[in-house]
Amino acid sequence: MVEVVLWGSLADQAEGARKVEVEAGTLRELLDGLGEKFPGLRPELERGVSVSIDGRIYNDSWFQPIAPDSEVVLLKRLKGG
Amino acid sequence: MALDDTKKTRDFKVVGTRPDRPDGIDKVTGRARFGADMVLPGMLTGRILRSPHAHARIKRIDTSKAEALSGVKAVVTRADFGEVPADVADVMDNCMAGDKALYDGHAVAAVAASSPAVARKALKLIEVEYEVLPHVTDVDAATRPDAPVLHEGRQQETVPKGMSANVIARSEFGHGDIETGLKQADRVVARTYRTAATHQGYIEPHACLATMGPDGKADLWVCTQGHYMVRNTCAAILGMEQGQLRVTASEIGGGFGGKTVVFLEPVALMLAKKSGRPVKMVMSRSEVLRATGPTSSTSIDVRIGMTKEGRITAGFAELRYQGGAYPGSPVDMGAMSGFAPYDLENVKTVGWDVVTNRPKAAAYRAPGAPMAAFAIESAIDEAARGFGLDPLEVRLMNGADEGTKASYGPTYPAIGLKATLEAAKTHPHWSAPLGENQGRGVACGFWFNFGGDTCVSLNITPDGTVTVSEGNPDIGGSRASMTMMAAEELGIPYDQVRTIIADTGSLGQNEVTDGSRVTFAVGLATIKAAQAAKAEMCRRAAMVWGIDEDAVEWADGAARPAGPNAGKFPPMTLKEIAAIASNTGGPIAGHHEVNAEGAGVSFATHMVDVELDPDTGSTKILRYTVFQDAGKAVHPSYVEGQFQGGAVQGIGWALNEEYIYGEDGILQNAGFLDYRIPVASDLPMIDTVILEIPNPGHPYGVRGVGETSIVPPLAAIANAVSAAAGVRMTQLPMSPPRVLAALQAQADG
Amino acid sequence: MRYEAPLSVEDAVAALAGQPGAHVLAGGTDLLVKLRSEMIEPEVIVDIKRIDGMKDIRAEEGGWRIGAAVSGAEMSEHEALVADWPGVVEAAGLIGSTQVQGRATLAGNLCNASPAADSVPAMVAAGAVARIVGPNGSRDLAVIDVPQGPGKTALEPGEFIASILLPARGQQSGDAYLRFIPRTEMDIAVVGCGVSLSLDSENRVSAARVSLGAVGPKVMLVEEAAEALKRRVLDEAALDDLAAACSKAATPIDDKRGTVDFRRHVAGVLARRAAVIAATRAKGENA
Amino acid sequence: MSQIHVTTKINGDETEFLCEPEDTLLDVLRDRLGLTGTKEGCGTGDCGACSVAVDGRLVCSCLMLGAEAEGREVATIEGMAKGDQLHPLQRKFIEMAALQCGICTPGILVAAQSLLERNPDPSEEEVRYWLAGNLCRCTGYDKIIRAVMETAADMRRAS
Repeated sequence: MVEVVLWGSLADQAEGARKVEVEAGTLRELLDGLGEKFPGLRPELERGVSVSIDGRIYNDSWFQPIAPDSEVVLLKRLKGG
Repeated sequence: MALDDTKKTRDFKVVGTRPDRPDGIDKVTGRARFGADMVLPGMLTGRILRSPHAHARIKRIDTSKAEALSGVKAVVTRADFGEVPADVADVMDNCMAGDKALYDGHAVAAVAASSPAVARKALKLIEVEYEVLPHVTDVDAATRPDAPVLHEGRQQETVPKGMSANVIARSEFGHGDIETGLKQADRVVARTYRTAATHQGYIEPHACLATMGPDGKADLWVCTQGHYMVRNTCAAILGMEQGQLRVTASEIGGGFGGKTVVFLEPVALMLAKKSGRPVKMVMSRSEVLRATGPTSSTSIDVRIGMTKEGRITAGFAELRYQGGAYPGSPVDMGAMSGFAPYDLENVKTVGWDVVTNRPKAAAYRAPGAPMAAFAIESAIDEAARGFGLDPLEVRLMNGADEGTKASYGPTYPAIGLKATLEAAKTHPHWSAPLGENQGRGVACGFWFNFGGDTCVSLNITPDGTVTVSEGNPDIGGSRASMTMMAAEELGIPYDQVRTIIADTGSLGQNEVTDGSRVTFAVGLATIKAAQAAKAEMCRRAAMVWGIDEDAVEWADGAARPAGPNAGKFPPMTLKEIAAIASNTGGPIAGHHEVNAEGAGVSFATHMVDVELDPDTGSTKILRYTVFQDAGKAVHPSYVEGQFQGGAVQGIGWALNEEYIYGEDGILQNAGFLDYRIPVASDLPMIDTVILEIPNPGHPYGVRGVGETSIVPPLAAIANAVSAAAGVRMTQLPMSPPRVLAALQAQADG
Repeated sequence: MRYEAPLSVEDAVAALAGQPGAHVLAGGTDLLVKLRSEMIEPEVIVDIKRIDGMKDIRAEEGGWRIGAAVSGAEMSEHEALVADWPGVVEAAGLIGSTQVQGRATLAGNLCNASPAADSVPAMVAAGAVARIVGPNGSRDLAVIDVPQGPGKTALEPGEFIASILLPARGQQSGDAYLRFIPRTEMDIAVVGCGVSLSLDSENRVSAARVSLGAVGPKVMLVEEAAEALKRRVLDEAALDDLAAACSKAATPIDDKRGTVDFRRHVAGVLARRAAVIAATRAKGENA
Repeated sequence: MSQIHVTTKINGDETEFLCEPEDTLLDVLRDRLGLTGTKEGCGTGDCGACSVAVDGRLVCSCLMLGAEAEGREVATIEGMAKGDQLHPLQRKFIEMAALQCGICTPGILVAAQSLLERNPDPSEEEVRYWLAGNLCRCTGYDKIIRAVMETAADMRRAS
């Protein structure tokens, strides 16, 4: 299981939890798992999120490996200028 | 994807030097072709009719008189576009209004004509019947329940019930408990800060030249930060296949985020389609200011709790950003970045995305971050000065470091914030004396930096020179950086490599030139492409020598036998291998395609001295120093240039730049006369200190540098002005009337 | 639209008189902006630069007659003119950029009739007189009387300004013009103030003219401000009275460039500073 | 509406063109003569990107009619280098990275050349005020000012 930290207001859509656990070895499994376990998160996941895995930020890479002890933080989709 | 986790320092030969940029001669002789510089035979002039109202229902458009005018070859309205996919619906509506005009300057129709004069005349013949609606341009006013509503049904589930439909989204970040933290504080600073909308202010107006044949094949020449984005967006809007639309990026005369979206391009293509002729469109400066993508105006509440020793016990900010007429202000970025420089136990930010009757905000250099930094860094400064504490020491005491849990969630790897603060502390600027009416301010800033989809092709020519093709417009010297990294990796001189910007037909998808990504991500792909070419050249040398390819290594521009074979054969240089490429299997190239994720975050500290004229409220910038972590400065001159340019844009934002709307919702200052960007005589030299804390996510340690430099200046200058004035300035711009009023209010007690 | 470049005043008058809505082109720095923004769509533009004398700066009756097509840059390169009327030349030199200086003229700045025109308060303080030519011959009109309101002048159809006369500079006299702008260059005046004064042998003000720009519908001559200075040495008390008179006389509006309160206050600030410069010059010292 | 025939000298070459009465010199240079090195940033004289010299005087070509060029000598960025020899300012701008995007560069070079012709030893303040009408949004002006000052110093040494 991977522990995923949600941003504050996202917790409202995940039964109030700031930290949730999902079974995932990759980014894709993580995002799919979150949507399945917490349907309330789906609108935000569909709008797009960024994910910090051990301090590095990923947007799209489905097969980015995630270790069980990885620090995983969901972020609003990042945009630059 | 695999990144090189090389923390070892390496000796660079090319990287870190300051060679002449490859496009330099074109740009100093006037040869470089920018957006408006291209012509085609039979070309028409395209022009746009824009709404004179801030908010109006479009009841009827009659184009018949314009169409009948001699020389008019096509007229386009929204009806020509039909249904578009949902993910480009707002872009479409922004390029050409549908049921409603949502801001002053919103496009409502367009013509293509044989000359500019005919086009101008044709626009006057288009009859538009408007039903003028109430409007709202202020962010706080737009959130009120009785505010005029722009869109129904766009509010996200994140917004509590009962709020104005203009409030699109709410987000919240942070950790710990604010109230607990505030109780531990010896002083709480609580204030509301406001910033005006500003524009990127690039000197080159948007321009493009479109052609489309009856077979549906189209070409577009355009100044943009991302021609692949232009292709994909236009193809979606026009219902084309992406492969049938070839987009070529012109040289680009500045963007700073403002050229990461389309405005003219789909319209130009539609005009070209309808007229069967090439159509060139060039915006006027007033169109640029009225109807492209400035950044948000904001209203931000901050509470900071601090102990008398200077420890921040709690940090809270509630940020309201209006993003113009469509959802998507950069408020989340502000909410995530504002406290990022600090190691805080209790931190919380709340962001509100609000729509108003203004042009849709586009990205502007570290979008969303400068305003948040202005508010938060001002409050920290006020708290520190309230205890008589040194504002740099307070920032060092609370500063984030490796292992700090960032306010937006993750734990930091090696970062450079404290290095910038330490460098600031020991810099002569910090201890220089100040005179009467002068003040000094400091502030920190943070930016995420990005990577994204990237392709590079590197070809070895028969004579052993190298061409690099990349897909990101060169906005500030990136051809030089790519050339340097290719030369470095191949071990050949800089002048034997030439880098070009390829059109959309020549490479795979490339993310927009944004997020300070190019030197990081395209650089990474260039290095990997060079590595692929090197591997192939080693293989060719191994064939010639009749040894195993694993027994060949590349060093100093040549393949060399290694291991047991070391010294058995003389090295084969790149030129020698290139010369026999046809004999050893054919042309040699390397390429790399990647979604370059894992960019390293970046921090800066800025220090500024100002002098006030107490009689007029006028502020003069006396001295300015930027301290920023670049990871590794590939071409230090252009890194300095990014630092200096960002700082000066911040100076403009802090002191004079603002979108001024009248009661009628019409933009009052749509020109460079009254939208006052800094001029040369306003400024001192901008000193820079480049720090190099390598990014573990890049083979050379490179971090993006383009955006962080605009994050601290607003707050640094506000802190300096507040120090000089003896009164806290909480609203930008700190224009002379505003500063004078603050001084007089203080004098009046 | 037609473009005409007559070689004589008579031809220019004929071209202007024959066409309602004809526009005069001298430096063009305002006219071309209006053309471009479609604020005006004239049938004919009459370029007066090729008319004899329009580019001349000539000594006349101890003063200087400045042709309508003389640019700010040309004025600032004329040493004798600068020595006599530094305030007027500096005021003209504040209009726009170096590039605009290469074209912009006093007469054009006056005819544009903007209340914020930089050279106009300086000319008003100097007591300058415009020579107007037209279908009925030529007439002289004090510069102060040329603007009638924003964008409006006292010129009749077919008339144009052929030259500006800066009168003879008296003994122990000096002038100055200061404006306030948010940046250091390139802005329109938020407030402008011209001061021209003469000193007697004891450094008391014997004559003064004080003008303000951008604080009313047209440039104004502030008699009360001049009175506040007369027969006084420019000490703090005199300067305070001057500033107060200017702030009181100002009738500005709130707009994108400044507020009422700001403009009133700064009108006084600039008057003080300009008076000090003018007095320094009157004493023959550099300022 | 009839076009106007204009005879002029551009970068030393006798040049004739036809233009509309309302065409600016900038329109003529860019759209009729193909001299697109001169840029339009604002069209109102506020940015300096269209700077050219007319009879040796620095002007904004957007604030001058093409018809006014009759009998005049116009110098644009395209005439700054002599053959393959860059002007010292052009060389210095490249060497000192005094440009980023390059859109303001032609106007700034033309303006700086005009300054150095008049004042071979300008102070930093003089350079900054002379160039105040040339907006640059990328560089913060630092490297531009330094490049102009260094070029002036080089040219003084060379003369």
